Amino acid sequence: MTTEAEAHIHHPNYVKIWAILVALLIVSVLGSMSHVREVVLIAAFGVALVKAYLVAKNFMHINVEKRWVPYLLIVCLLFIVILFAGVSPDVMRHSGLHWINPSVSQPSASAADAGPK
Amino acid sequence: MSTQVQHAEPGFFHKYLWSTDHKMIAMQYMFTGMAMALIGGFFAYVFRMQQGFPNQNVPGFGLVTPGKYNAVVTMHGSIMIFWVAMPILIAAFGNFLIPLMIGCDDMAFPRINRLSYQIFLLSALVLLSSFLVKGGPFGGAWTAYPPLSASGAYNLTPAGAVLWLIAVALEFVAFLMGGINFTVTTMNSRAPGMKMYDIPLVVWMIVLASIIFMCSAGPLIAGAVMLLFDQTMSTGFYDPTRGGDPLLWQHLFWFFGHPEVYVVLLPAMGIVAEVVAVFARKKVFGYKTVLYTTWAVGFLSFVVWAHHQFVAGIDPRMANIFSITTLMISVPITEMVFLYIATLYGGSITLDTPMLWALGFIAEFLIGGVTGIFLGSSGTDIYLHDTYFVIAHFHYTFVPIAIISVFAGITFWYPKMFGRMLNETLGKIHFWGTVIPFNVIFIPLFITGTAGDQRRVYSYAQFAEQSRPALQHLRTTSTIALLFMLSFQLVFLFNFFWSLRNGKTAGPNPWRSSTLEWTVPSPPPHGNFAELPTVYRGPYEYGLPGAAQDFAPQNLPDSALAEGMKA
Amino acid sequence: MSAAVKPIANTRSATGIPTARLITWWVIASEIVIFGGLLATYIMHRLGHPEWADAASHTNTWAGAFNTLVLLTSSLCAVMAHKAADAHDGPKAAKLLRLTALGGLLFLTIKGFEWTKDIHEGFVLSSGGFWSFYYVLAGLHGLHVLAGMIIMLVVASDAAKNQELQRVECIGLYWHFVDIVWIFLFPLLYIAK
Amino acid sequence: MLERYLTAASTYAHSIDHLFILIGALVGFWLVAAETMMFTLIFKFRAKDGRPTQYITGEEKHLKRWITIPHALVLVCDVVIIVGAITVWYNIKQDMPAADETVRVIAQQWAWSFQQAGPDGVMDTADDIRAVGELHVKINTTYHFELMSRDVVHSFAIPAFRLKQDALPGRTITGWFRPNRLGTYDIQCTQMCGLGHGLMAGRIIVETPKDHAAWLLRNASPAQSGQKDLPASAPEGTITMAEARR
Repeated sequence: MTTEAEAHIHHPNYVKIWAILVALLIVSVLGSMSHVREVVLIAAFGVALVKAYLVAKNFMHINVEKRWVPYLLIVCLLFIVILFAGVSPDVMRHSGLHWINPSVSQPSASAADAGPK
Repeated sequence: MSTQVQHAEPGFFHKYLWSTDHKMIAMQYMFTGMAMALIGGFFAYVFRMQQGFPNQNVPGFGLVTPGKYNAVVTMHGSIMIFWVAMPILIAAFGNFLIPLMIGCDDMAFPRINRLSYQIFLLSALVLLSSFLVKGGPFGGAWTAYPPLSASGAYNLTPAGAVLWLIAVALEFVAFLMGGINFTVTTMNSRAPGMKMYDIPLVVWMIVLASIIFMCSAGPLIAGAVMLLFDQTMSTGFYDPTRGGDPLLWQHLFWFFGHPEVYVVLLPAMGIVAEVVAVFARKKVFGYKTVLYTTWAVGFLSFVVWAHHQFVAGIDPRMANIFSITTLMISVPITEMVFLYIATLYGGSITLDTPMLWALGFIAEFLIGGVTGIFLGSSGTDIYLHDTYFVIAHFHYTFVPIAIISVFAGITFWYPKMFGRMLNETLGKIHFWGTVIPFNVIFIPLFITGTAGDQRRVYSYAQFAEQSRPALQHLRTTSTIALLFMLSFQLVFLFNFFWSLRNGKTAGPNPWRSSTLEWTVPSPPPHGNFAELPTVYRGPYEYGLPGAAQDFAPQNLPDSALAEGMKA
Repeated sequence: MSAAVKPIANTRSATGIPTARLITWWVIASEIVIFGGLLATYIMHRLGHPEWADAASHTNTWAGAFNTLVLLTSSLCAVMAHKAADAHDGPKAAKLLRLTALGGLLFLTIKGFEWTKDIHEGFVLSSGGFWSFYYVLAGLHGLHVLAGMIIMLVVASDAAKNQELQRVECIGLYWHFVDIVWIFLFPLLYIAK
Repeated sequence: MLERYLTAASTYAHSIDHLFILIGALVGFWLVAAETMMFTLIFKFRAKDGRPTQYITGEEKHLKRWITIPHALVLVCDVVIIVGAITVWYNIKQDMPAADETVRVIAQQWAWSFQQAGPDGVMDTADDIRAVGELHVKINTTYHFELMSRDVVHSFAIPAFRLKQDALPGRTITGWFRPNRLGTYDIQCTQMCGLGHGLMAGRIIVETPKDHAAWLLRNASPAQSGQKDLPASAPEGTITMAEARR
């Protein structure tokens, strides 16, 4: 029944994809050696995105899966983005309209007078 | 396809304690939830007594010290939401109804289902065990804001705080498993012919609630791990002096906490939809529109959370955004309630007990809904935040959700669950004995809240101005009303257990309802359907022109409609 | 007991996706928000605390890189197992799954050595924001690897008898997800310095 | 309406009260409308033999109007409320009028302590006035408060001023108020802060400039009454951590 019908998906050459992934890994490691900040970031996160895409597409067969499955996963990511957008103004920044968070920038200083004795 | 799997009738242990039968697991959830409700209700009694008759011995409890007061308030909140509303509304009704209503023999993953209950039970026991540890149970409010919750030196209940957190985390795991099971079952295991828009609303809403829960709980689970390490491993995730930030927890908590409101609201709305449709003998007005509004509510509930934190030290500019989104969420909710009211139009309404509860839900929930506007609008929230106005507001939403709609559901499906009818007279007594005191409890609290009474204050004696003896009679009124409300629950308990034996036998379809669970004998046998049904139409076909009877069961072929269903 | 015989509910597939795979997708979705929440908080802290970079510089990029290689390879084995299962070659699938689990074991061993080194150098859970996140993130991920290994061995023992072959793909999906999480943890914890 | 129960003693108290009344009027109307409609329908369509139920899907145009039109009106009301809410919020929390005086408010389990400039009018000098549980302010003077917490999250609330702001450890949050009515009012902690939360009271005394000057002179103190010994010098009623542990 459906299980059988579904099971026979086209299997690409996994070893080739694996080779690409390893190559990308090497790229990211080498890139991290660089001292140019941009290069490091792209090597680190740009490559990570590509790797994740390759794994999802070829190993998880998300491209031949029912359409709504990737959408579902993307919506979950969207909620995390919303979370980030809502929280970072308070947590990522250390000062804002009428408030400052000095303790974060020099922890030791305020550590003295805060906390239970 | 239509042949039924042979289910061996299991022995006592496997039948009642180790069962994988969704109906039995539903019962386990329901009775656990009821037991926890009694505990939570007792706590309500304790702190209301302290409010109504300050600093006197509370019968059955003793003197309420500040520490005990905080603990009791905290436990009341946590228990009522995590161990009463969720297990009964989502887990109990979800487990019982989903397989029956979508026409299959069980959940898709019965053993995961059983495990989810066992973890839930464990979480309840962990929570209760915190009453035995040194320092007593956690008293830092159900929101557990760090650093108070993060350090035993601050909250003075080091063990209690840890146990509270572990209990909540376990409870989340249980409901993640249960919710995913519900979702998968509903998506995959529907009876042949049951299309997306033939699913009864209550199933839709329980599943959507599970999905909302799943998406919102994740970050808080991560946050709980961090808080646990702050408590036990002296990390500094929420400690400002060590690079952490207390606001982070507040955000993670409310990012879950607000969707949670809708996680419990939606199943309640679903139950009410079923009951109203049956007793008004009407198709739900705009079934699809109801669903669209539900989706809209579900999505919007993720972008409003910081309205709980307007004055909590978030950047003031953010408050404007969240104020707008918060008021926007009233748009789909209003639409939904309007549609429910419109469903009554053109019906022929009989006021049996379930219908009373359902209509009571709509009437009361409206009050809870509109008072939310005062708090969602940032301007007034500056003053009303953390006053009894908030208490009254969310009890006007949560009591209809977790009490009124639950009674609507129980009284409606009791015949299906146990094969006997509840006593109608006792049911009506119980209804009025619950709903009238409920209003008498919380309308005074609206007034004291507007007057500036702060919540979680065990005695106003300290506050020369705010103590206002002039308002004491309101606080006392509310307490006495609570005593009435609680005592009338005995009527229900008696009715419930008395009717188990002495109620008149129900037969498969006492309410002449058209959804699938009423086509099987009551109580349904192991495996539910002697022959698995095929679905031909939507769930609410009442008064269908040309049909022999005023309701058209979902599994009745169009050809058979004219001569009606063989009784 | 009743679990021995599958309910019909489990065998139906109104969505066209087999039930087992469907639940795997939902589990992955729920994991996304758990890891996502943790990563989001880590990222916003990291951006807010440039000084964490010097703490991060103590992490061993090579260990991280090698672990990535290990996981990628194990993912390859997992997907090969899936292919074998599609070809109804249970024993081969089982062999490949066991290989995958072995990869997980290697991953955890390396992590173990890494952590002992860190701890010997005095970097423990409570020594500063970065380290707290480092241990929590990697630890949570490690737990998932461990859980995946255990389930995988169970599935393998069934598959060896040509039973429940559809589970091979599901555990594979889960494993790839854990792999993807690590693909992002690696730059976040080991490269960004 | 609020003033019936609680004096309004700051310049922005009334704007909040008015917003409260506006919202009350709007939602009150909709509440009554919806409830009336519901109970009318229940009565009108109660079961009568010989009257079959009408078959209505909810797609009918002429019936849908009854939902969509009220619904649009609700939306309009929402917009009105949003505008009002944001205006009030902006004036109280975002827009900060120039300060005549500044006072530092320090919260801790379970007491309020206040620091303001002494007669020399400069903060952080020897003659600063540090008081526990009592805040003396001049009437018709715009005060900025710098709010901080020593230990857990507290909330600085003066109901008579319609003022509320949480105090977060590590942060300094600035706000303002302008008392416009003589008298003595309560300061409350409105955020669960542990055992003594319900006892964490303070008083704010709004006095004439003359009295205030006199009070300043009386209390202008050398700084040795430091903040470290606050719990010891806490007024009775606020239990200190030491007592709480027993």
